[in-house]
Amino acid sequence: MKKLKINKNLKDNLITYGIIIIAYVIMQIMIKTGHVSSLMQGLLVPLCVYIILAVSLNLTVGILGELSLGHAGFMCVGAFTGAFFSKCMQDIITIDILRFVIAILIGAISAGIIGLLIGMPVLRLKGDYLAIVTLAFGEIIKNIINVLYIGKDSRGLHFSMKDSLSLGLDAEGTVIINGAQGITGTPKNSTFTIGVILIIITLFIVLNLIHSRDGRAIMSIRDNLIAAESIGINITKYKLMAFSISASLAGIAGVLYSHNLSSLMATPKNFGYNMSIMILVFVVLGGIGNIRGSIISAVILTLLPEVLRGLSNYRMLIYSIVLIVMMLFNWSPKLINLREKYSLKRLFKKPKEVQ
Amino acid sequence: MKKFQKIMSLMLASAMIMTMLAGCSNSNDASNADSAAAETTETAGEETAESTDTTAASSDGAAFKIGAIGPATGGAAVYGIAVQNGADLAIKEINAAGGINGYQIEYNFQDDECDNEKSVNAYNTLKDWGMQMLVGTTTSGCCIAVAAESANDNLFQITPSGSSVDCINGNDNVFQVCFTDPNQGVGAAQYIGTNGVAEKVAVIYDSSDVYSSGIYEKFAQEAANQPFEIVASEAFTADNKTDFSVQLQKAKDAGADLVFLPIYYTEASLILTQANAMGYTPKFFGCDGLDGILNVENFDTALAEGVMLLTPFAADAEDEATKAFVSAYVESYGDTPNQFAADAYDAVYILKAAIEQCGATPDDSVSDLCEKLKAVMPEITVDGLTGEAMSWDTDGAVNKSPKAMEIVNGNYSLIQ
Amino acid sequence: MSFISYLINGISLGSVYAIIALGYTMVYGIAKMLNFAHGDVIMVGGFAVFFAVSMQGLPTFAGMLLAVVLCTVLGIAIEYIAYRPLRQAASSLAVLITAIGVSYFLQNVALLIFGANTKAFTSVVTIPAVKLANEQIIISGETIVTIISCIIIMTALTLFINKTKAGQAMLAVSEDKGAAQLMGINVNRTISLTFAIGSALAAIAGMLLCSAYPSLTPYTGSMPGIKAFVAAVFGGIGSIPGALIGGIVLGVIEILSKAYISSQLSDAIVFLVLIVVLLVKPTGILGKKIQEKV
Amino acid sequence: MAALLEVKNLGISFGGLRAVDDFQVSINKGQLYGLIGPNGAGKTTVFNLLTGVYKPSEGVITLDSHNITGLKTVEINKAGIARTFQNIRLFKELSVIDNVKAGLHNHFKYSTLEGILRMPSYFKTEKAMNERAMELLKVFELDMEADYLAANLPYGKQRKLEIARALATEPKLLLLDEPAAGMNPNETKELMDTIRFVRDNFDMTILLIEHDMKLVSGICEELTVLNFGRILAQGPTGKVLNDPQVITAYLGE
Repeated sequence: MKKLKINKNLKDNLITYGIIIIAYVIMQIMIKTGHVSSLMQGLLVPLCVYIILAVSLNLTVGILGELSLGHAGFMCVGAFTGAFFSKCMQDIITIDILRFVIAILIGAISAGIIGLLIGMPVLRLKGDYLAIVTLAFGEIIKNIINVLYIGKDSRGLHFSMKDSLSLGLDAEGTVIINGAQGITGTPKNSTFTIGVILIIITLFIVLNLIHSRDGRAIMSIRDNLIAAESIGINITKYKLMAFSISASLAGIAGVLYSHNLSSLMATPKNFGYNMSIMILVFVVLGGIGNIRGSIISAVILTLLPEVLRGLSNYRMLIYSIVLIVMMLFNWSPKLINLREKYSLKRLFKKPKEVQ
Repeated sequence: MKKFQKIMSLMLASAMIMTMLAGCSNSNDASNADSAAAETTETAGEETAESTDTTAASSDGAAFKIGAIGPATGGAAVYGIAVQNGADLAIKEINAAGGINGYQIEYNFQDDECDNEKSVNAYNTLKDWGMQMLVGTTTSGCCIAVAAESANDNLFQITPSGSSVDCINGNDNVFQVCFTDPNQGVGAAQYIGTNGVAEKVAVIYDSSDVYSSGIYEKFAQEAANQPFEIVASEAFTADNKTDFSVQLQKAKDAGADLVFLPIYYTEASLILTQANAMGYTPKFFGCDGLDGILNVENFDTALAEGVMLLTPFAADAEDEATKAFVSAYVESYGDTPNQFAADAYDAVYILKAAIEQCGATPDDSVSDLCEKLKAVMPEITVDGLTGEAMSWDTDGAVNKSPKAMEIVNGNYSLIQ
Repeated sequence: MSFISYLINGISLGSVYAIIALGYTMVYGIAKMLNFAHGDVIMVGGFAVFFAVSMQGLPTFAGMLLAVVLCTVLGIAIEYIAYRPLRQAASSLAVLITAIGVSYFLQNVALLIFGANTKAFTSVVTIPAVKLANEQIIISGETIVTIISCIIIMTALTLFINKTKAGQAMLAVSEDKGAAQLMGINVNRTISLTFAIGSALAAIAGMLLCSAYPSLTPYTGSMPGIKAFVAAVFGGIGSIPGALIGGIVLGVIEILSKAYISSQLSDAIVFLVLIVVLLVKPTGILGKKIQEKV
Repeated sequence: MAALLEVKNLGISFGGLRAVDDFQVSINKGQLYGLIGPNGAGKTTVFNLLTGVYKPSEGVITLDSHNITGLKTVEINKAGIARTFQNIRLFKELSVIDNVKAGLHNHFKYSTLEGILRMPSYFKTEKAMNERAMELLKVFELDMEADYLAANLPYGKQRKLEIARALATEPKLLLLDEPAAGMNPNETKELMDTIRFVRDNFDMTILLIEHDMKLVSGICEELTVLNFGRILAQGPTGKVLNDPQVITAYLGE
């Protein structure tokens, strides 16, 4: 039987923050001393993006207990609104950090609003049906962004769903969102430091939410919806709360993503259901509802294909095999038993009890 | 459950630290030929880890290090693999013939899965390996993302097939082998107009693809100045590219006598099949993406009879250079090369010409090398597979004359 | 007139979705798992035929047989290795993720064996197209065969499940694995059989998909797989006639929205219709309503 | 004095099947009231109607002279009815104390932002919640297990925790659905004491469904007997249990 100590939550959270901060400090020292490869340096911001995505999806999947396959859609909303803002304001707000912070807020808010709008009708559905509807919304978002043209000239903003010609821009007007060609030339504001700060903010929001009155309400809905209703918990309100907070955090990740690459396009690869599933893989592999696990598995699964580059053509094959094996190892009841039997923990148990 | 999670997180954490260390253990030291990745895999005891695309360095000292990037997995793998092999072939030939200015070339290709972010990762991997020049990337979207990085590092980049203008715009270190998209769109419209190929034109394009929508846009713009009319412009998307019955039906209903296909050949082969099934026989006209359609394994080439395309390269061309290239390529890689392979092949020879012109050596720093190459690019003229007397502006765009081809009796034939 | 040909095109496309959805819904209905690798088993079926017929020159029938046998074995193997160990896992999401791993695995194996180049698939259908109304309306042979196959498969599956002992065992397993076990039903064997049948159907779907749309790459199966999944949900996942209806409806909506609204936004429209249907009828067109007992 | 709960002419059908028909009951404040009947008689359905899980086809439910007919479960709980479930429905992945604190949800409040930003009101309210929850747990002798996961409690304690959670919502009327199911005679006896204690100390009105006749006759003051969805007998416990009709319904013809 497992016992939770009162302060265990606090301790647990501190460990999570500690891991992030220590990793950050180590990384910074290694960068300063020139021990980090360009590949690793280039991966730092994407790692932050995926960690935020995994943590935020865990709020929906692990804490609220609903399966969402449209998380990349919210990321897409954040990425495009944030990049759009930065692109528009590049000449007006010249202080990079200020503009970036506003872009992050805009990305978070717009993704949150979309999350709220989508959540209102769909959160009535359950299980696989909710999954498919969120997948559908994710695809719709991507599809619409792909036919969206927005240009700016002296007369203001112009919109079109057809092509950039029909924007009717002035001679000196510029196309900002060019349909499938997306946004190019977004200022490269994302840095590892900002990424880590955003991770910590995300963790702060998610962990504090979980261990609060609202978090309890959300988890009670997950554990037993009917009982939660019977003790007067407003199901719709808390489902929407979790879902839209999760969406807006994904929006933050999107802004970070879009300000790390100079060309932003909504392809099936980066904002399609494949990405949503990838984020779900982080969450499930790391342990559903286990925030720290999400972080660790996001890091491992992002690094793995890069580490496997030496295998050239075999790398994605090896990656898939590793994924299957890790899943079996982590989740198969038989293997779990086997592991507990021979685990290091068991070997170390006795001395610990003496203490 | 809790205990299990704890153990798991412990294990995962240690695994994470290990992978991180593995990723970090490789310093920026350029003399370390193996990439960080190769190292890790070797320590993992993988005998097969020997990277197949890293040609051995000459043992006698310095060598030029050329990297290449493209999708080797995922839906666009066919283009990336073509670039990988095309460049590989050129480099093997050059090395066998004594290298550039007496220096051998080392070559390393990295997969980007046709994803902008992964492409930057691939670029960074190559930087760690010590890349001095980049042949890449293969696709436009990735190319824009990587060009921003290479411009920042001042690393010389020549893209075989990244055709978007954004690849070269504002990046003076990036040059193209292929035509830019606007160039192709305008060229196609002008060709159709001046040669009076058709009066009513329908366009079927991929609205979710940078290359396709880029060409379409310029084509439509230019069409206004030409004596033909666009009667239907129908799109499809990456998620919806198997059924073209509606697009074809609309073209047919609009009475189009020519269908312009600024798309890749995989979808084009389906369009031809479906048009045939519905008894619709307009003239089909495409751009360089259509090249390769005759090499689709098992494809009934009769369907492609009469298809016209503006492409710089045709594997069936009769000139000696192409013949030699095609036979060498088939022998080495088992496939008939497409235009991407030819572009990459040319890209390497263009690099060779530029290096010979400026007399650079492998000892130059990446940035010095880039400056030297940038300076000579507008001066050189290269005869390649994809164009005769190719020359470049300082902005990076190529000047060469497009070739119009028509498929006759299952072969490409040049239209004069 | 063009409306009728759009409608027919829609039914053609829909019938392909339907035949894939039948396999999907079968596996989902019994094993209660979303098998994301189903689309890739379809791709394997396509490649098996291609390998046998176009590369080795075997007769078409032999190729088809090979594909069915190969996919059946593959289905059983996947279930045994990747899914069975996770059947009792703490979360049903675990097996979903493993299915995604299997999907990547199959794609990359095919990529390594056959390369990335597109292969043109030779149709396994030899009957000619039906031309009506002065050749204005053409119904391809593939469409006819696909629809007939759908109906045969649907009827056969329904009969199998309702009339045979193995089918009844499947029903029992789908209702309650624990109770079925107590009744002396071998749950493992029943689920294996489900995957065997589901994968054999995938092989047939693969051949017909590639015959109707003759381009074959390692990624051929993934998008139709997702679409078929949508179709299965549309029709009420787990319901065999629902899969057929869902597939056809999806195909028709897709084609009509392409034709009359926007060819760029047709996916968005299809998904929007799906959302609306599910909001009105949360378990799909023919899905059973599940009431939790309080 | 008007009755706390007044139900008139309550009925519901499921697809033509008359599950509950013309049900009426009147329960006074502070009463311990029993609802009994053979399996499938519609007892739990009555609970579901009272708590808004099902919408009644007809009839009026009045709680403390407020009409609560057709309200949602959440609103009915806020109006003052809390319940337990026949098949225990705890928040299994939450700790025992958090189960009770979830019950306190509507009585101890701070905003989401205050919670996330850990404002003083968060600490103050959480502290008060902990104290109140521990008080409730003590009543059910669960205070030692406060930090266990609810799923890890033994069966009998899970039932008690459910009652504690229901009480946390500060109801006027407590509905207990077979609280003694699965308990041994000793545990049942203990439970009877607890129920009485709750009634006396919390000033509670309790309506319970039970099969255990010892418990019913031991603590219930009045009874309603349901059979096939209809009331078979109603009145003081002693009288009802001796009704020949009731005896036949239970023992068969």
